[in-house]
Amino acid sequence: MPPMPDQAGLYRQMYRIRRFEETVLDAFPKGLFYGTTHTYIGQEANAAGVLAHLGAQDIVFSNHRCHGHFIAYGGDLRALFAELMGKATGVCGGLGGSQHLHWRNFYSNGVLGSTAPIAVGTALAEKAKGSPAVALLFLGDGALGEGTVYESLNMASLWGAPVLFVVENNHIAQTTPIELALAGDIAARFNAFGIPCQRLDSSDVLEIHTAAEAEFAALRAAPGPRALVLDTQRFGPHSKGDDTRDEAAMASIRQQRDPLALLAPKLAEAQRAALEAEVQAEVAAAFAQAEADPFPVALP
Amino acid sequence: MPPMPDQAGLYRQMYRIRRFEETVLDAFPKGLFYGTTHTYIGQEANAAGVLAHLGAQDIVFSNHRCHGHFIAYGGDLRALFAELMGKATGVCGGLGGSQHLHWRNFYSNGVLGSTAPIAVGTALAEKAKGSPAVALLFLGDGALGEGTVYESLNMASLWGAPVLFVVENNHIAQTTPIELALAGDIAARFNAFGIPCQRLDSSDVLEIHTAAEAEFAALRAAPGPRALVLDTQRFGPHSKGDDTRDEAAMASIRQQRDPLALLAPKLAEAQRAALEAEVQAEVAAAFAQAEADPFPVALP
Amino acid sequence: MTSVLQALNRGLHAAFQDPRVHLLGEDVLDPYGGAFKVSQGLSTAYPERVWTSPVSEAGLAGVAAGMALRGLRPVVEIMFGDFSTLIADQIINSISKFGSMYGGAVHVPLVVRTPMGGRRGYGPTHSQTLEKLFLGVPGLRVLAANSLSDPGELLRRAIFEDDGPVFFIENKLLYLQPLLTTEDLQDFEIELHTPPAAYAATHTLRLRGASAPALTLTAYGYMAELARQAQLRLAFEHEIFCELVVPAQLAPLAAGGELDAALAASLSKSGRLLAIEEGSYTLGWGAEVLARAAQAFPGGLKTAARLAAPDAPIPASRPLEEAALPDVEDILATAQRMV
Amino acid sequence: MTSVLQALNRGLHAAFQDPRVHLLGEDVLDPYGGAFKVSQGLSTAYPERVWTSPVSEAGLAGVAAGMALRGLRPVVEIMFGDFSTLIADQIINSISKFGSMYGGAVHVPLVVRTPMGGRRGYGPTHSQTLEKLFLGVPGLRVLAANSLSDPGELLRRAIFEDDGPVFFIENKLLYLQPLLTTEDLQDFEIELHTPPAAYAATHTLRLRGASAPALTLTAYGYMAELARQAQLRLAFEHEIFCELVVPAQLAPLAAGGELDAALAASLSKSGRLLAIEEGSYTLGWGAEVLARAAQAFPGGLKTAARLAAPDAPIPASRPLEEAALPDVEDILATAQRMV
Ligand SMILES: Cc1ncc(C[n+]2csc(CCOP(=O)(O)OP(=O)(O)O)c2C)c(N)n1
Ligand SMILES: Cc1ncc(C[n+]2csc(CCOP(=O)(O)OP(=O)(O)O)c2C)c(N)n1
Ligand SMILES: [Mg+2]
Ligand SMILES: [Mg+2]
Repeated sequence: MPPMPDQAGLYRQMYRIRRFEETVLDAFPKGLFYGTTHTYIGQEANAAGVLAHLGAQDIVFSNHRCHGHFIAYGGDLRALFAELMGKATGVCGGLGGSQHLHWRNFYSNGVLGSTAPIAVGTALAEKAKGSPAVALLFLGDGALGEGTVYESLNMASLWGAPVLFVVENNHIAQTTPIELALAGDIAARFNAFGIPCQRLDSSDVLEIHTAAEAEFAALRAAPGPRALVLDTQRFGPHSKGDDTRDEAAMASIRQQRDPLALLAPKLAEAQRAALEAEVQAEVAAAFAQAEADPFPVALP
Repeated sequence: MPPMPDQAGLYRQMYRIRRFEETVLDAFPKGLFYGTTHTYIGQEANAAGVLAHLGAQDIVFSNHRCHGHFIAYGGDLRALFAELMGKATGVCGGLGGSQHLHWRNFYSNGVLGSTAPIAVGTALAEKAKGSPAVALLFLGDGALGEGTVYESLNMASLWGAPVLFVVENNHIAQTTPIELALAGDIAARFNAFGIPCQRLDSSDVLEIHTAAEAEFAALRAAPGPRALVLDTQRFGPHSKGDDTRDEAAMASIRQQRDPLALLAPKLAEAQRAALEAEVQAEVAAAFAQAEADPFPVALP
Repeated sequence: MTSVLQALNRGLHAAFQDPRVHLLGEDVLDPYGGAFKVSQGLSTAYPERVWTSPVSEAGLAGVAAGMALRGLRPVVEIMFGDFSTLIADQIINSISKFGSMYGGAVHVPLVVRTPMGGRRGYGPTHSQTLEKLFLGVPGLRVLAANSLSDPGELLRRAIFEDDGPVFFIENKLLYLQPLLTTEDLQDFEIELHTPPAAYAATHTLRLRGASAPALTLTAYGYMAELARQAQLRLAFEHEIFCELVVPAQLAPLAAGGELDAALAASLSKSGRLLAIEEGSYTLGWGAEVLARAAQAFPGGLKTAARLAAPDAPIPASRPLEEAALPDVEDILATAQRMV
Repeated sequence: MTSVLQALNRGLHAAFQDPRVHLLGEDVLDPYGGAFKVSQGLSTAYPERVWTSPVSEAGLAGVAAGMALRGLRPVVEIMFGDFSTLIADQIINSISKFGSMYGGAVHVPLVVRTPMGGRRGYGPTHSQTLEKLFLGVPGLRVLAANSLSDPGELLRRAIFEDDGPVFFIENKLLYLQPLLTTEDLQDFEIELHTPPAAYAATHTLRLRGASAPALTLTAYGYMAELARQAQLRLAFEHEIFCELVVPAQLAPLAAGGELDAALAASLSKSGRLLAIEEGSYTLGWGAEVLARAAQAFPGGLKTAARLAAPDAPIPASRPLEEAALPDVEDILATAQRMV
C-alpha cells in the first residue's frame, strides 16, 4: 500500500497557487504586471495531485497556463511574480514572461501543441541514457486541435517513450467550448495510437492524486506513453477579463468544483487557518520582494 | 439493388493503368521521362473500384502516387505521358510533372498530408453552395504520420464535411514498413474523431467496388466524413528501382494479389484478349503521340 | 474618429455582403469576435459563414484553400502572427503554388489576416513581426495595413480583386490608431503611387513647403506611423527634411529586382535611404529594399541604412522589449547620424 | 576521389563515435540509408541510435529538440528541403528561441540536415532552395556545404562545437561533386577567412597571377561550384578577372549589418558585386548580401546585382527548369554585362 497522501501538503500547494493567482489578477489592473497572464484558479488540484509524484529527475512540459504547474513543481513564488513583472530576478530574467518559464527540468511555452514532440524527445533521451526519468506534458483540451500532438502520440507509442500526457480538459479553449472544437472522444484518440488512457472527472485532489499515482507507477514499471485526462473547470477568465461564459452557471460550478473547498473539510479547522495564514504571508512577501526587485538593464 | 458493376469496364480501367505504368517504368531508363515517378501497379483495383462511383461534380485529391487515380478519374493518357515527359501538351503543360496534376476536379500534390485539409475545404465549400458534390481524398499509410491529417479529421467531423478519406494501406511508405511507422490502429484513428470507417483487405476490384458503393451511398444520403481503408500491395519500387523488400515474398504477393489476375477469370477469354489488345494499342498510341509532342518553349 | 480596428471590421462586414465570403479562425464567434475583435459582429449577422475553429492553424489554412478552390472567398484569421509558422507549408507548398504549378488554370483567392508586432509585453512567442518569412514566396501577395488610407477598403479589395492568395498584415498597436484624416495630415503633401498590377497604393509624404529632402525614410504598417511622427520632429526640432515612402504592398515587388517607382523618385532627390521595420534585422523587408536601391543607384546613394529589431527573440520585460523594438527616438537618432 | 556525399556520410560516421549522437529521419535505415544515402551504414553500425521515423517532419524536429535539451546531440534528416516548411514552427518558435528566451540557461544543440535544389525534374514541391526562410531566424546557425572544403568535417563540427541549433544545407547535385583537391584547384590562389565566433570558413578564390579583380562573385553550396567554373571561363575566354567569395556560414552574419570581411576585402578592390544563388530572387540570401554591401560602401560600389531563380515555382519540365535555374551561362552573361 502506498502511503496516504499528505492532505495538508496538498492543501498548502493548492492554496499557494490560488493566492498567487488571486494576487496576480488583483494587481494586474494596477499596472504592476506587464503582458498577459492565464490563471490556474479552479484547476489547482491537477497540478498538486499530479506533480506530487514527480521525482527530481523527472521532466515537466507546461503550456500558457503554467503558473500552477510551476508552483506545484516547486518553483519560487518571488521569481514567478518577478518574471510576470519583467524583473531581472524573474525565473528567466524577464525574458520569457508569463508563458515562457524554465527552471531545473521545467519548461513552458506559449505555442499550443509545440511542446508535445519536445516532451517525447526528452523522455526518449532519458531512456536512451538509461536514466529512470520520465516526462510529463500538460495539455489543454484546446491544444488537442494541433496536428503535432498526434505526430507525437504516434512517435511516443512507436518508440516507447516514458511520457505521461496529462490533458486538463476544462471544456473550453479561450472562448471556444469543447463541443465546437473537439470531435469524437479524447480517450479514444490516445487509444487509437496504442496509448492507454485513464479519464477522471474530478476536482478532488485526493482522487487525482490516486489516479496519477497509478499512472506514474505504471510508467516507471513499464516505460511507454500513457495518458491521463482530467476533466476540470477554469474558474476565471481565459487571461484577464475575457470570459464569455454564463455567469450563473459559472457561479454554480465554482460552488461545486472548488478543489480547496472539497479538501478543506478533511483538515482540522485550526490547522487549515494556520496554513492559510502562512501561505498568505508567504505570497505577500514574495510579491513585495518582486515588486522591489530591479528591472533588467536594457543594453542601449 | 444497384446495378452489377461493369466487369469489363473495370478490367479495362485497371489494365489501362497497368499498361500505362509498365510503359513508364520501361521507358524511364531510356531517358524518355524526366524527374521522378511513383507507379500504381498492384493497387489498380482501388482507383478503379472507388472512382467508378464518382459523379462529374465530385472532387478528387490525390498524392504522389497519382497516375492510377488520374486515369481512373478519366484523365487523358497522352496528356499524362506528356506531363511526365515535360511536354507542352502535358496535363499541366509540363509545369507539374508526375506528382502535380490538375484536370477538371482532380488535384494531386507531392507534399504528404497537405491535401487533407484542402480536400475538407472543398467538401465544405460545395456543401455551403448547396451542391451535391462530395470530395474524395486518397492517402497512403505513410501520410497518416502527418499531423495535418488529424486536424483535418477533426474539422471534417465537426463541420460535417462530405468527404471520403480513402486510405490505401500498402503497408509501406517508401522503404518503411507500417510496423515501424504506425502505432495503434488506422480505423480506430478515424473513429476517435467520430468518423465511421470501413476496412477491407482485398485486391478484388468487385469487392472494393461494393465497399465503395456503400460509402458513396452513405455519404450522399447523410453528408459527413467517412473513411475507407483499403489494405493493398504495391508491386513495384517506391519510385524507380528503390525496392528494399524481400524479392521472394514480393513474388508470392504479386501472385496472390494481382487485381488483374483476380478479375480475369470472370471475363470471357476472347473478350479479355480483345480488350487488352485495344488498351495496348491505346497506350502505345498515347505514348507515341506524347513522345512526338513539343517541349514547352522556355522564355529566355 | 475611426480606428484601424473599426475600419478593418467594417471592411469585413462590407465584404460579407457577398455570399462567397466566409471567415475561419479561432475564437471568432460573438461576443468575443476574435482575440483582437476584428471579426466582431460577423457571426451574429452571418452565422453560417463564420467558422470558429479548433486550434489547428495549418488545417484552417488548408480548409480555406479548399474553399477558395471551389469558388468561395475565404478569409482566415490567424490569432497571432507568430503562429504563421504553422501555416508555412500550406502557404508555400500549396496555396501560393497552385496558381502556377497546375499550368495556370487554378486560382486560390483567399486572404490570411493576422496581427504582428510587440510592445505589449506578450513575450517571445506572441510579439514577433514575422512577415519577412513570406515576402519572398512566389505567388503570394503580402499587404500591410496602415493608417494613411482605409485598411478596411484594402482588405475588401484583397478579398475580391485578387484571384490569388493574400497575406494581410495587421499590427496590434496599429489597431488602436485613428485613421488619419486630411486634417491630421494637413502638414503633409501626399503623393499616391500604385505599382503596376497592384491595387494597394504607396504613399509618399513630404512636409508642405519643405526644402529638398535630405533623407528618404521608408516604412510600412505601424512603423509608418512612428516614422511619420519622427519625420515631423526631424523637421521641426532638427531641421532635417525627409520624405517618407509607405508601401501597402510588400510583395510582390517589381520583377527583375526593380525598385518601386515612388522610392526611386524620392531617392533620386535625397540620395539617402533609411528603411525602418519592427521585425528582426537580417533578411527583413529592409534587406530587399536596400538591395533594390543598391541596384537602382549604382554608385549613386550617399548612404543606406536599416533600422530594425536586433536578431534575437523579443523579451517580455518592458524595458528590454522597449530597447529591442525600434521607436521614434531610434528613428531620430539614426536619421541624424545619416545626414 | 571523394564525393561530397561520401564526405558527409563519413562525417556522420565519425560523429557517431560519440554516443550522444542520434540520427532521426524518414527512411534512414539500411540498406536504403536515406533517400540520398547520406545516412547509409549508420543503422547497421548503431541500430539503437538511428530512429527511422513516420512521415512527421514537425514531430521529428520536436523530438530531436527534446533529445538535445537532455544532453544528446541529435541530427535530423529532412528528406527534401522543401519540407522544411513543416518544421518552421519548431525551428522558429521553439528550437532557436530556447537559447535566449529562458534567460540563457537552455541549449538546443541539434543539426537539421536537408538537401535543397533542383535540376532533377522533381517539380515544384521537390526542387526548391528554401534556406532563405531560415537565414533571418535569430538564434539559428545556417551552414551550407560546398566542395572546397570537407563538408563531412563541417557537419561533424556543427554536431559537436555548437551548443545551439544548426540548419545544415546540402544540395542534390552537390552530392555528386568530388571534393576539390589541391590539384583541382591549382589555378587558384585561395584565401581562408573564418568570421568571429564561427567555425565555418569563407573561401576567397582568385586565379593565380590574375590582375586586380573587375568583379566580385559570391555564391555558396552548389552554386559556388558553378560560379567557380564561370570564374575560369570569364578569365580564359573573356579576360574578365573575378574573385569568388564562398561562405559556408550563411547565418548569423555579423551584428549591426556589418559586411563579411572577406567580401569587404574583395569589394574594396573590385567595386562590383554579383551575388548568385539558386533560390528565388526576392529576399533571397543575395538581398542581405547586397544590403550589407550597400551599407558598407556608401556611394562606393560601381554596380551590384543578383542572379537567382525567378519568383515562381520551379517547373518540372526540363527546358523550363533549366531556363529557371541560374547556370554557368547565366553567370557569364550577367558578369559580362556588369564590367
Ligand atoms: C498554436 C497556438 N494557437 C493559438 C494560440 C492562442 N491561444 C492561447 S491559449 C488558447 C486556448 C487554449 O485552450 P486549452 O488548450 O484548452 O487550454 P486552457 O486555456 O483551457 O487551459 C489559445 C487558442 C496559441 N497560444 N498557440
Ligand atoms: C511531407 C512529405 N514528407 C516526405 C515525403 C517523401 N515521400 C514521398 S512518398 C513517401 C512515402 C509515402 O508513403 P504512403 O503515404 O504510404 O504512400 P505510398 O508511397 O505507399 O503509396 C515519402 C516519405 C513527402 N512527399 N512529403
Ligand atoms: Mg481548455
Ligand atoms: Mg504506403
